[in-house]
Amino acid sequence: RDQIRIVGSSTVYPFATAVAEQFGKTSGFKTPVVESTGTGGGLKLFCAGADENSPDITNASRRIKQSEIDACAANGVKDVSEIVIGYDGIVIAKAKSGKPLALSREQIFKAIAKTIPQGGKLVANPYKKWSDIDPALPKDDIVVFGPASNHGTRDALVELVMDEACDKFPEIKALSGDSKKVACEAVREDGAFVEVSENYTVTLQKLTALPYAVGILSYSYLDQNGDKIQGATVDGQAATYENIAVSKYPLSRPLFFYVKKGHVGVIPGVKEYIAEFTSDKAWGKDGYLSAKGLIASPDAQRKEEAAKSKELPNVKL
Amino acid sequence: MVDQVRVSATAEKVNARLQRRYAVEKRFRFYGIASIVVALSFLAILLFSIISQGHTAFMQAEMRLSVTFDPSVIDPDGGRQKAVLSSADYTALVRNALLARFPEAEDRLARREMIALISQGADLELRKMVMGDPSLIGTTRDVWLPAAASVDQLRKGHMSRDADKGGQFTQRQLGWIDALESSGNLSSRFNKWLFTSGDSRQPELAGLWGAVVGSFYSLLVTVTLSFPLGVATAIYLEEFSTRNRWTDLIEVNINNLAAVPSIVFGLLGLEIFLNVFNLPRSAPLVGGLALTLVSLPTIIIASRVALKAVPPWIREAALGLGASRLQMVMHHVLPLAMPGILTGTIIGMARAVGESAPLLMIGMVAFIVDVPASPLDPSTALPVQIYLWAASPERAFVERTSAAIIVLLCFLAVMNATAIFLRKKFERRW
Amino acid sequence: MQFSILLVVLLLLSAVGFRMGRGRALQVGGPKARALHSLPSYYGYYVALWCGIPAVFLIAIWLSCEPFILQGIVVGALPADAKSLPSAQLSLLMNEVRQLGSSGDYQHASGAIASTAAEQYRNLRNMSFGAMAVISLAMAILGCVLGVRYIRPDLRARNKVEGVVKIFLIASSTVAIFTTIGIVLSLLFESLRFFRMISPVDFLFGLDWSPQMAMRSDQVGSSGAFGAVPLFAGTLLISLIAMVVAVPIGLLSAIYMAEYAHPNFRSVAKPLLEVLAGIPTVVYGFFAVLTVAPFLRDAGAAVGFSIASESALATGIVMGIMIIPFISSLSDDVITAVPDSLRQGAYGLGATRSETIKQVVIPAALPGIIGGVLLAVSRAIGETMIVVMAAGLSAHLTANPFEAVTTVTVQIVTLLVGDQEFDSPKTLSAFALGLVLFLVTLVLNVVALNVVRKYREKYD
Amino acid sequence: MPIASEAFLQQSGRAMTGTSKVTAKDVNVYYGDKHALKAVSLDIRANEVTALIGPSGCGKSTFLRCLNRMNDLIEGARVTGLITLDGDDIYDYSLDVVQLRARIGMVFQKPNPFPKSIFDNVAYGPRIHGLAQSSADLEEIVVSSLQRAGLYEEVKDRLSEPGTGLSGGQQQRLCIARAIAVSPEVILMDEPCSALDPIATAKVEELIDELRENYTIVIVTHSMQQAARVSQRTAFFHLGELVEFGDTEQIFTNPQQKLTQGYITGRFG
Amino acid sequence: MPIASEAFLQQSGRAMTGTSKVTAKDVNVYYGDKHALKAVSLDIRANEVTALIGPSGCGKSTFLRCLNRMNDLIEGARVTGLITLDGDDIYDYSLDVVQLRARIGMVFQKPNPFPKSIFDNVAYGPRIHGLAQSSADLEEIVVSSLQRAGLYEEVKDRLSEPGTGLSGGQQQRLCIARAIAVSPEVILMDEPCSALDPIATAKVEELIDELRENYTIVIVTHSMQQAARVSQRTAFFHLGELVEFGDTEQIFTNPQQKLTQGYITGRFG
Ligand SMILES: Nc1ncnc2c1ncn2[C@@H]1O[C@H](COP(=O)(O)OP(=O)(O)OP(=O)(O)O)[C@@H](O)[C@H]1O
Ligand SMILES: Nc1ncnc2c1ncn2[C@@H]1O[C@H](COP(=O)(O)OP(=O)(O)OP(=O)(O)O)[C@@H](O)[C@H]1O
Ligand SMILES: [Mg+2]
Ligand SMILES: [Mg+2]
Ligand SMILES: O=P([O-])([O-])[O-]
Repeated sequence: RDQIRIVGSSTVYPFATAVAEQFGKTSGFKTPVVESTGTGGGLKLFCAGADENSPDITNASRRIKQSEIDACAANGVKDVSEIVIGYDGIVIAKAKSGKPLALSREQIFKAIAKTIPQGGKLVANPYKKWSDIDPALPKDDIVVFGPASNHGTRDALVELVMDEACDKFPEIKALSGDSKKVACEAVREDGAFVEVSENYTVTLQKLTALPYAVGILSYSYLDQNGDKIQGATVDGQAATYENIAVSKYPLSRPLFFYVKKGHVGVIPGVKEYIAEFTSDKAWGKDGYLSAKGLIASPDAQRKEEAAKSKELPNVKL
Repeated sequence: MVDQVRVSATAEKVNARLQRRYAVEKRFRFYGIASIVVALSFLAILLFSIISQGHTAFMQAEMRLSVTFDPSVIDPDGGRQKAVLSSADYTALVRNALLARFPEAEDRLARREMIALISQGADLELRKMVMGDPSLIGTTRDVWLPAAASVDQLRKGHMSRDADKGGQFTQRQLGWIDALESSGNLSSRFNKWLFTSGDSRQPELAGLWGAVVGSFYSLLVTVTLSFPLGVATAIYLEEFSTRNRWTDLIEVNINNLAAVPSIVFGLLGLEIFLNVFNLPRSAPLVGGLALTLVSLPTIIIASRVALKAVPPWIREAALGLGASRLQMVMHHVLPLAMPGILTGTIIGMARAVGESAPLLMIGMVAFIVDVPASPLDPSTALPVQIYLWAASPERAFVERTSAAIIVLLCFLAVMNATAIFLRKKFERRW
Repeated sequence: MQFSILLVVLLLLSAVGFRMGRGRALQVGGPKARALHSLPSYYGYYVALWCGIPAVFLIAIWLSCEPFILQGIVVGALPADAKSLPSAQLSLLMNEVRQLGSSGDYQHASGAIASTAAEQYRNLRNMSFGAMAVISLAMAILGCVLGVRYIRPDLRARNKVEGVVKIFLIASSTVAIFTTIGIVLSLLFESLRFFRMISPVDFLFGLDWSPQMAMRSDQVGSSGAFGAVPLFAGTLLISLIAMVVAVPIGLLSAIYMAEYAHPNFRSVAKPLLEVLAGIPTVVYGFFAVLTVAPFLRDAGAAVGFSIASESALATGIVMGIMIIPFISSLSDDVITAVPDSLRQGAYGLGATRSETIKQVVIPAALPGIIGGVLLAVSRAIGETMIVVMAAGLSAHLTANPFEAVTTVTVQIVTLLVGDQEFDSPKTLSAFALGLVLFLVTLVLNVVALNVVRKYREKYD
Repeated sequence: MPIASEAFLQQSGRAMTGTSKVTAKDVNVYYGDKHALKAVSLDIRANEVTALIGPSGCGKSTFLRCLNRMNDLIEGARVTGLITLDGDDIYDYSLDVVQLRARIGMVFQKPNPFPKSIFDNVAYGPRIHGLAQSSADLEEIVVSSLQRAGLYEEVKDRLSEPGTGLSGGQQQRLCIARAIAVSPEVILMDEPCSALDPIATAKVEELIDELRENYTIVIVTHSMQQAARVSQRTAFFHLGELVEFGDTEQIFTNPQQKLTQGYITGRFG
Repeated sequence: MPIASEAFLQQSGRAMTGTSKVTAKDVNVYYGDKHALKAVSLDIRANEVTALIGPSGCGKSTFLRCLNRMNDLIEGARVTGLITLDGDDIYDYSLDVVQLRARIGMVFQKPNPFPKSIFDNVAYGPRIHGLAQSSADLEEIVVSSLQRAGLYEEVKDRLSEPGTGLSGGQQQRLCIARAIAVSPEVILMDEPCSALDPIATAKVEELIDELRENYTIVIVTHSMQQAARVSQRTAFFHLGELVEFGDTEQIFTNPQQKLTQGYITGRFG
């Protein structure tokens, strides 16, 4: 194989394809093949083996988990390095033609959780319309296109919204262990939350088609499609470049990619691809990735990560 | 005489109902015409909507800039080494050229807005120029570079100038665009990228060529496999075998395969070709194999019809002269059936060209920029490219999707016209 | 490259064999080759086959065994510590070895072990290729010689050559059977794995479809309900709408074409209708998304209905359009096959055209028409691109055509595009769905084809 | 037998001026360029059986089909001349062809029962023309038609079974029953027995003889014996022309034309 | 004519033991369940024309097609009994059917030239059997075959035009030329004139008479006159059985069997 194979996060997908395209057109190597499988799906493929047919790089919109590092190791993928490429925010988006939303994390939880504490008990989520949650919200049906469990955005959503919000309900706070986890993290399955497992273009398509629908996707999609969709404010903060860059927007998170070190030097071009990605021309403040909606890391962090990308130390949690 | 009475009664009774019966007749006839009109108007609407949406994609906005090929940017140490030239920062050239055009853009925001007017791939064009002719370095040339897709869309009226209505441009940008426009430095030119390059994240640089070549390779594999296999099967069934359980089994299988949903062939390809035989994902080779299975029944059935149409006395005459069965087939039957077989094959191929569901299953939906150089390279195919572009959020891909459909339909039209031509030309009446 | 040279050489050898065989035949054939059983060129083909076929078989077998043998030898020669590496690492190493060995460029080798092994691999591979080339060429030459020696005037060369061709023909005709076996096996194998995790009863009769299960143990995914009823219902709903559009329009068009239309009109309208059948389904999908769905939504809004953008209605209508020519051309066949004597009988009694058609022709053609409609239903059920692009993703159990539903094929595509984990029921469920789809369409096809065939026999 | 011949001429002369049900005058039929029927004039008398004979392709069927305008259905067929039924021009614009065909029934060469029950086959005509007021009425018509066609006894227990399940001869009688169920005035039969075995043929011939009482019958046949057996008058066609027309007996015993003689003695055809 | 009859018997007896080219002994043919040919024994003498006559469906073609094993091609056809050509069993396993058909040529009812040029039509047989060493050789064979078929003068200027462009009679002679181009020993003809007009028929009959000198000919015909004109011996089949076989003259003047007599006097068939 003389062509890099990249899988993983659909959040990072637009950036990875942009870099791949640039890399293919300028480096003399073949253009890498990038597939959008979601962070979890990507890591699964990435860790499935070390052989030629396994991907060289996986993109991620959350950090790798210890369980995944272990799975990798079990399959002979011992040396994996991590590069932080920049930042992103999870955006609660809607078609521009729809009514704008201002949400709190609690309200988001109420809209998408499987069970809701009511009268001291956990009951199946009763909310059908946004206005059922809060009369101030529009009288639209709740239809949320959200990432499925193979997506890092889903994990981030759980961490940043649901885990945070559920602590505000004393009924759930009182729980512990698995039952608390389920109460906090389970998502409704009555059709109001539609799990999208491919990539966010699907979500985007659905949003433009259904003006009342809400989609959970990453900031770059909002940035690139500002003419079509709008982001809701979360806890009073708008999803803007500046807000995310300084983490004022509550749903901010870093983006990564992971490299299979065993493939560096074996598969032609891996090193050069990493170099292209970590060049200022790409991920810098004025780089072409920022034009694609990537929120650049601070200068110092970029420098550090660029240095790391030469050494490729093993990832440590 | 009794009957005579009854007879006239018949005529009278018939007369009494005639008007009503003719009204029913008329209505029924009208339903028939209406159905055809409805069906054909669906066709008309479909074609109209696609052509009206797609024709604009064949032209695209380009911007004329006077670019200075600054040696200090391209090749600071003057070695003219390929590697140096190749990795130079051509974006800087573009930026400088824009700055020279609009010196008023001084602050960072203004520069960002200015840069946003031109395609992010403009530097690649410059790079191509320099790599092709290093003597350009040091000169200043007027160069037509692709404008950003949003500028293109604005000029085509697909995007509002009004920020409230989804317009993406600031007043300053609009001013620049108008200035370029009125000075003749911004105009629509033939969209050569559409026909020469592979896919791209940049709509203005995205092309169909990769998909066309991918389709071509898939089809090559399909033709080389399904034509001989299909014709051989048809010959065996029509000319050699006698009807027995074995041939019945084959026949039942063929008829069923002809009606099996094509996505099932995709599942077969995924499981057998990819998982068992470990063939490469996304490769036209695998796509071609799957499409072979899709088109094989069509070819077999058409070939059998063509063979059946050769009158039996030709066979008798040949055999009566002492030709063996194979000689009879090769010398007489097959040449006579060939036009029909070719027609069937072309129609089967046309079906394969338009097929996408099985290709999704074997990974030909990846984002692939490079034009494949062999049937083993990753690639998409025309219909899959349509599917991908149809799912792309950028507004500019809508017209490109339609344009891709127009191209695909043209291919199909050519193939079918060839088939019809063959059939007409070699039509034989015995 | 080398390989293609070998093939070309083999081809040339066969050509030489052909000439030798022919020459030999002419030589032994006596004056004017009268004594020969077959034409001299058949002796040529005979020798050429002797020359080519064994060699090609050898090459095929050699190439399929070579990687394993080479790997065995290379691994065997590795230093002890490398040999005792865990299998995954060993495979990675071998991977690199192969990579390096093929390129012949050891600069980027990860270590001395790899480059030595690569060197060895490379040598072995060259050797193996050389050996294969030599042996296959030797076999070809031997075949040539043997073939030539077998030639006697009474050798039935033509029968032998034709025997080989016939074997090829028979082998070709089995491809259809192997394809079916392949489909069944590939679907069955993964489906069985799926049914080991999810009971078939839950799958076939469950009312909830929510396949996105947790990927890791520390994650809370959806419950992983695999009740496919909503998918079946959605598929049926869309197919039903498609049929409601296609059957009347297709049937009435066919009737008009067959019974009323002037030949000139027919010769224009019929191919135009067939254009609808030639349009790729992905185009219909795009048409549904971009033109029909928005139109219906707006039209619905105008009269106070809320019609989803991905309504079963829009999808079904477009699918119906796609199926119209299918129904019309099948019905046309069937209607024109109704013997004229029946029509004459009715006209002779004083029936009008429409009475003849409705009361005599259609009843007579009905079995055939039903067969055609069944085939069309099977087509609608299996149609993929239109629904993937225009139908919904969420599994609603509803009969309301204004709502979005999802279908079996949509789920197969969503489950298999992107990440594939062949150890999770999520991915495997796609194969179970594929199996159901295959079986349902199979039954429909068998029934429909039988009905149509019976019908044809009745009037042929 | 010159005497017989004279007698014939007298008869014939009388016939030409007698009570004719259908008359054809100078009828030409063209199929596209093909001139299939050439200036045929002929009259058909009520309550008689008129046989049309002649070698294959001579235009017998063509002429027959002119009489109830079945030729209208053939593309490119053109009819000139005058054909009248009870004195009315049947090609007149004001005449309705549906009504005409109800008045002039037809039985075809190959039995062509509809793929319906025996009952529905016979009831079809009365139904579309609205001849029955009630279902009892309809049943009466069906039964009496079947009776008159001599089929009732054979099928009375299975009226609801498909007509296609009957034997060839029964099917042909069913078709005759179907034709007479609309009480036509004239029945045209185009080689009604050619697909039948001798026994079935005999039955149908017998039936034709009975029907003659109430109907005017025109029958095309290939078999001269049959023409001799069932018809009162015979017309001999050759290459689209009416060669000879007259009393059956005379035609077969004393033909006036060489051609006719050649044909009936089997010298050609 | 009892004397003639006796003479016939003597002749016939002699024939059975004479120089027969092809002999059939107790040949039965079944098409599936249908017993189409029943225990037929017959011998065909060299350089004679043997005619097979009989009513339609009696098995003439079936018998003819047994002789060059064209029945092998019909699904479900089964042949028992012994047929020899020059003493060799033609159904013997070791016998190559292709060679057999080169030795026993066939001409069919409907002229069936290949849709190729006249030259290629005639040259086809010699080509596949390798009868010509050079193209000059081949041309000679083609020309002489056409000459012997009496067609050469008519087509010599247009040998490269398609054979399908000839008239029916010419086509049939072309087919005969094509058959004799492979120099067969026996030529089978299945109603070779039934699609031809009288003039073309006469030509073909004349040709058959000439060919007899060099070939053994078996001809199936519906026309008794033709059988009488061209054949030396005649076999009469009925319902799959060989009813009578003998000298043509005798068969037509003094048939031994009632059936034969009935047939040749035109009482049935
Ligand atoms: N539909 C048609 N189109 C063109 N020519 C026709 C058509 N029907 C009949 N003919 C020609 O008109 C001539 C008379 O045909 P017609 O069927 O009347 O003959 P016929 O006497 O009934 O013969 P047969 O005894 O074979 O039924 C024939 O030459 C026939 O080829
Ligand atoms: N392929 C076949 N399958 C079944 N039965 C056949 C087949 N060919 C002929 N027969 C039957 O065998 C019998 C003899 O047929 P054959 O063709 O030999 O008759 P024939 O004497 O040549 O008649 P004709 O004069 O009509 O050509 C007939 O009853 C025919 O129906
Ligand atoms: Mg007729
Ligand atoms: Mg015959
Ligand atoms: O970025 P994700 O696709 O993993 O959400």
